[in-house]
Amino acid sequence: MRRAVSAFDWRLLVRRLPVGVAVGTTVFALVWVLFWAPSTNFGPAIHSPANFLITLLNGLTLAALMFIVASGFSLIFGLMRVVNMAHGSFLLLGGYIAYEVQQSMTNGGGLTVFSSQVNAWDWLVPAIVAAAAIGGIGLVTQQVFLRWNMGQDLRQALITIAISVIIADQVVAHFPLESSIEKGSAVNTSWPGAIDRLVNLHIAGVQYSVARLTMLGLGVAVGIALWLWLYRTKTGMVIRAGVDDRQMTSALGVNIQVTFAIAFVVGASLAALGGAVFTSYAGVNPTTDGQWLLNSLVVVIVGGLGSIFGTVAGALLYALVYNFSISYLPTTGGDCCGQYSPVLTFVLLALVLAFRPQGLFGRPA
Amino acid sequence: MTEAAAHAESAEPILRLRGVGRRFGGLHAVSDVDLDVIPGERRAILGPNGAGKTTLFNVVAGDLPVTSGRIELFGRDVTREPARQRAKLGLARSYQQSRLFLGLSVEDNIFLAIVGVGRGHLRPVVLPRKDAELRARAREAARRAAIDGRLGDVVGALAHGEHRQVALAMALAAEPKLLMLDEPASGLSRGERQLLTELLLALDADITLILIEHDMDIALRVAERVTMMHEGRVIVEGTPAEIRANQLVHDLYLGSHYGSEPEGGASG
Amino acid sequence: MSPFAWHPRPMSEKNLVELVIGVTLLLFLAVFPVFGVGYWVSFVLTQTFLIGIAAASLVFLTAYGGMVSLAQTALYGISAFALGNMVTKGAVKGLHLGLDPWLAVVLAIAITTAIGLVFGAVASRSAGIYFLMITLTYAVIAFTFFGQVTQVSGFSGIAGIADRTPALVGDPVTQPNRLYYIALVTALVVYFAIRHVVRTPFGISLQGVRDDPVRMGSLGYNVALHRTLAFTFAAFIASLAGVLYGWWNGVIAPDNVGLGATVDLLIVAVIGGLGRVEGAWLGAFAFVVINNYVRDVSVPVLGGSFNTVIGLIFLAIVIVSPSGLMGLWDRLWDAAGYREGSGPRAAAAAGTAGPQA
Amino acid sequence: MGRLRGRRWRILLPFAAMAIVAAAIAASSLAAHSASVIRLAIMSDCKGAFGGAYELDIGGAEAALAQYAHGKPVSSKKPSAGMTGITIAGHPVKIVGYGCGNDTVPVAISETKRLMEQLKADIMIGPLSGDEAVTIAHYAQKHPTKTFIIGTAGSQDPTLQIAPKNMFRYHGDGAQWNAGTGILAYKKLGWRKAAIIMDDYSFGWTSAAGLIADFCGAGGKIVKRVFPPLNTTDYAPYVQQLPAPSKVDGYFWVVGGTGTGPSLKAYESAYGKVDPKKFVGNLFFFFQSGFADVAPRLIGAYYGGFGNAPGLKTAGAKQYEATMKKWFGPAGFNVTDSFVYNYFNAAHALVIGLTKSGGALGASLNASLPRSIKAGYQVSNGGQVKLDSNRQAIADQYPQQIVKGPDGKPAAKIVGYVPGVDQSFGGFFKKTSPPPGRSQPPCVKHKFPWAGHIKAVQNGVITKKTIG
Repeated sequence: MRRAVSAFDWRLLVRRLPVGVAVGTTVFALVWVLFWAPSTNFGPAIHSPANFLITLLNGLTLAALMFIVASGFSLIFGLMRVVNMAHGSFLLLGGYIAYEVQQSMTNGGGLTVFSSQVNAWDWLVPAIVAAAAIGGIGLVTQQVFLRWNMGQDLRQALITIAISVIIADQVVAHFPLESSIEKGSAVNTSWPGAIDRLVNLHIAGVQYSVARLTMLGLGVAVGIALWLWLYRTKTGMVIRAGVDDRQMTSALGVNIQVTFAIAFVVGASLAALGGAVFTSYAGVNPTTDGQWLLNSLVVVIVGGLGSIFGTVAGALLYALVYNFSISYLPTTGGDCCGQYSPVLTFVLLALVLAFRPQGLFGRPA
Repeated sequence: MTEAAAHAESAEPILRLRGVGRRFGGLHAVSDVDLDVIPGERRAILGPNGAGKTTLFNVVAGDLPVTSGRIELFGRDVTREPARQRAKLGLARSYQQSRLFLGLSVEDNIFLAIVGVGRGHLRPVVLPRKDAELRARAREAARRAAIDGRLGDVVGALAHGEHRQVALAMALAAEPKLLMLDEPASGLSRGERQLLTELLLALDADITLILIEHDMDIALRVAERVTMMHEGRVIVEGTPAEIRANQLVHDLYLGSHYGSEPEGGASG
Repeated sequence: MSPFAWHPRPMSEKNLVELVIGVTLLLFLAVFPVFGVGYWVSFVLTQTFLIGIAAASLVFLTAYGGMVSLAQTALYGISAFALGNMVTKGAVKGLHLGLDPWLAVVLAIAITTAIGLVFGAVASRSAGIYFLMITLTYAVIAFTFFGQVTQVSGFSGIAGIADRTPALVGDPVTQPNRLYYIALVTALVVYFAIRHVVRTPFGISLQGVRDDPVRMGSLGYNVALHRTLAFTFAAFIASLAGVLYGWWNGVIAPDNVGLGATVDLLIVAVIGGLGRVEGAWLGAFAFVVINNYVRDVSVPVLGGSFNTVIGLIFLAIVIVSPSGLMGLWDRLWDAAGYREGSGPRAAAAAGTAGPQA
Repeated sequence: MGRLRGRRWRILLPFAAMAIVAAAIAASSLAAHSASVIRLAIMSDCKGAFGGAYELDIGGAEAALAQYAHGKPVSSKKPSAGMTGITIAGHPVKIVGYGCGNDTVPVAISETKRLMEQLKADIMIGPLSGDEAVTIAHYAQKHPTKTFIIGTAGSQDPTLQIAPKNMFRYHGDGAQWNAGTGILAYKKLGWRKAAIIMDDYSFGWTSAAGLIADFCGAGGKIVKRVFPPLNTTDYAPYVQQLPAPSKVDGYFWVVGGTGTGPSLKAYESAYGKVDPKKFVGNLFFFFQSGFADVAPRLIGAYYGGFGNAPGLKTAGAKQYEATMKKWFGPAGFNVTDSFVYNYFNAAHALVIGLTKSGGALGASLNASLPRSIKAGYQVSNGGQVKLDSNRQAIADQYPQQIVKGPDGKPAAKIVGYVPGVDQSFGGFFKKTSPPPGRSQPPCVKHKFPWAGHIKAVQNGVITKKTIG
């Protein structure tokens, strides 16, 4: 801005207010967590660095999982403007498929196997099978239900809602397979024995789960792979161009339909991969689909739809706020305040959207 | 009154730009524009595609914020005012591609233009007498733009030329002090152009008019002064005769092809 | 162009037929309790009226404001929670303030409308799919708030609302006809209020905002304010549905405003048709009836419960007629008769694109 | 209307069709009601966290109707396929519908309305879960001519706080199920200081209340209470708030339904492998109907029961289990599961009540429903589960342990016998005291009626040895 502000310009102040509030809040939160935090579970980080580190790592590892799932959602939205409301159902079905495959690879059905009986292949093969199967379902969904109505945002969202209702009911009707009558039970898979242990980080004496660190690694790996794919290959370039301007890309003679199909398959497979991870990390049950649809929505809304960096930012913000607010809100008796963390998390998200409707890294609508 | 006399009087300008610039990333769509338009003046802004004319309109109307400079409207600094405040002061504009409310009828479109500069935007009841008066004004504006035959039709169903007429009716209906028209003739047939020219010439003398137009016949017939833009800057300003005679203008513009210009920013 | 536009036309043959159908239906509904089946009065139709009101608030925002809101369920829930907290007394959950029933109704509506104003103001800068998203966040905030803040609810929700109704309403269990008529009249009032508002300067400007917000700014309108007030008006309508729901159901719980319920209301509006306000009640009726009467239908090959059936029906509707049952009616009309001379009907029937796609 | 020409009339045909269908539906709901038929509804969950228990619940109820009221299951593999031929006191009984809840209040209430008003049931057996029962208790209050027998819900409120006169519960609530288990942790495991993690809703609080009252009553101290919301995606930050295993003697784990597995996994990734001796849970630790996925890592851990007693070798238990196997053996579900057992007892009580009332409904049925009923896993009071003045069961409870079964898979084993536990814990929980919550009840020393009377159970036989 070339011209200096001569007089006190209150409108400028109002426009800058969000930034000021954001900076102020962040600084306050940092100071609170690091040095102050009275009547909280752990007290400030300088008094209890171990708990601070664990909270941080919990946040980062959860963010990694959220990124894996939400990046698929974001990819599909960014390219096709399809709000895939069946994303959570894809994750759920992927989780059950991974469970069934691991069961059949280890003791041939029955209750959960111990991680000591599980090697790396017993984990990887189920994840790959789940990703492939859901990729296939994604392809069918896209070709049959979404190909012919591109551009009709709302209609496509509604179609995927209907599909999610059907998938959720089908999962409850048929899974787990070995159970004759108690369908719809919660199931989980085991991490490979090699990573299902704690490791000493040699920082503040913290012991941390290797499985969770692996999850973090997997998230980073997915992120790098996506980045390489989108920024270093021809398909990726077409997809990015498509995100920028669908008509123009189409006009350039690229077969955009093939690109759409590829992106949808990859997006759905990422949901299933996330499902396979989540099944080992927590387990899936018939309410998981709604949870993860919501998680994915929140991450991409906050980060900005269709942006891979936005998805990273959204996942980090959501997971860190979630973790830190649970641990660092004051607890003044039974009815306050740690349990308000979910409310607080979502209020924060609404505020982010109020000031940046397009999300942190999104382009204006 | 002649153009020269009008300028010699040098009334307080109705619009004054000083050092106005607008950047899109690294692209300078408009840079360092100074402009004075006095009350009652007819001004044409000419220039080849991408000269920054529409962007200039957008920053003057407030649809885009400036990245530098200062805009005064009716003697008041409006650089930081939103578009709606400038409209309230008496500025009306049209768009290169007509921006109409396609889901509403012709009459409702014009009605909105009238209510917009007046009061009662938020009135949630129908006041029969008040609304009848406003609608009578809307119909009158429609008549002046010769679109009163389609008052009840949904704008989405009209032809392109009729869209232009509705846009003009809306601009007139607001009873602006400053009217800015962005290529009102583009896409019109010869007959429609003739009609348009007559409409513009018959415009109330109190209304100040700024016109972007590719059709030189219309522009030079209607305008008293012409501003030439090129690559975001004002290069020449003068009467139509002076412009016709200017070699630079010939090189840059009159020799080049005519056509619509896809410019950056919120032009469409 | 928004495809949800209401196209004003002079009284056509179709309008006349619709008017006749509407009046006949209304007369039928007015006398229905006299000979009707109790369950249809107390459950199916009363529920249709009140869900229809909530759906109408969504249709209003979509059709005239271009805003697809997922917060309407949350707002009607907030109204019912407010009513429950204020009206109940004794050893029940919540604040059980035991206020006068009418006062509680007024306060519930006022609180909900005020919250709608705040929600609307925050969301007013968003449009299209972003607006959908931010209103979804509101829905989740409402759900987590009522689930976690046990002072005003907790997961069991608030019961006993129906025990403390105004004398006019009476006991909805023993006198279901009263609530039936109150809901019917409220629905009618809401319907005509919406029909009226969209013809006022506010309503016409709102449609202008729907079609081209930037242009509205340059005409002198405060777009954000229009959006905010439209949202507030819709919150007011939703709050009426919430009060009726509180009386009708007696219980309000966080799951009433959960993701499932939020999506259900969207489904209701879509089944009816997002382009016309009448569709809200048509969709509500279809939804309630389907939910109640497809229990014993089973799907060959796939298996699964009636939820699969509901999913398939919904899928079919969205695919066959994106503008819902009302859209189907429009198309049937066009297909059944002679073509009328001119008119933009083709544009209206062209299909449902997204809000500002 | 004269302007309406030609084929446009056809447009009205769909409306005529709709009107006919509507009339038909309305007529059918009118016609079906015949006075002498007793109309029964069974309400359970077919979706949500407990969707897996649908067939078990229905099976339990139908087995009793088959055994005591001449009913014939249409399929011995799938109870929900229906039942014919039920007759009580000369009156035919028709199961008019099965309610399909999803563990949420709105669906519970609309299903109840569908069953009681659309399908015109006179009696409901159900629901399955706590919040549903609270809602239906309020509904019951408003519908005094109908009768409600709770299927297997564990919330305190329906009988302690709301207590409608037409609602009955022949099994314990969530707190009762855990009676004795806290004492066991104190005496048998030697815990003195413990932390508790509990689901943040009414069943979690009620279930935790039983453990806290019992453990603190014996002299233990609860040093930390953590309450994660239902359906938490990541339990790690909540588990992190629990004191480290070195700081406490153990944890009461009241995270249930779908949360048990995820929360234990979060524990393992925070503190390493679960040590079963440091964990005491509620019924969700070994939930036979599904959710057994966490059981392998908990072999050796104690947990509160579900009012049931798998492996109990008494005549009553054997008779009950044989009855269940007779009617629904091929369905292959675990008949000792309380989903089955509690619904069985509810239906059994209904048969007794209807027999006594001669098929009369409403107030006379409510008066005739038995105030005590012989039940399979009841030993005290002559094998009779007794109802208190709020029509709530006073029933024996059985703390249990997860052990390795003969096939190498985890199995439930009862370890203790807690006689005659009443809902108020001998006056500790009152209608006027604050209901169980995040910080209720407080941790205080208190002598409960069963303290000192808990007997060891070995190989399914109740011994004379007192263990707490």
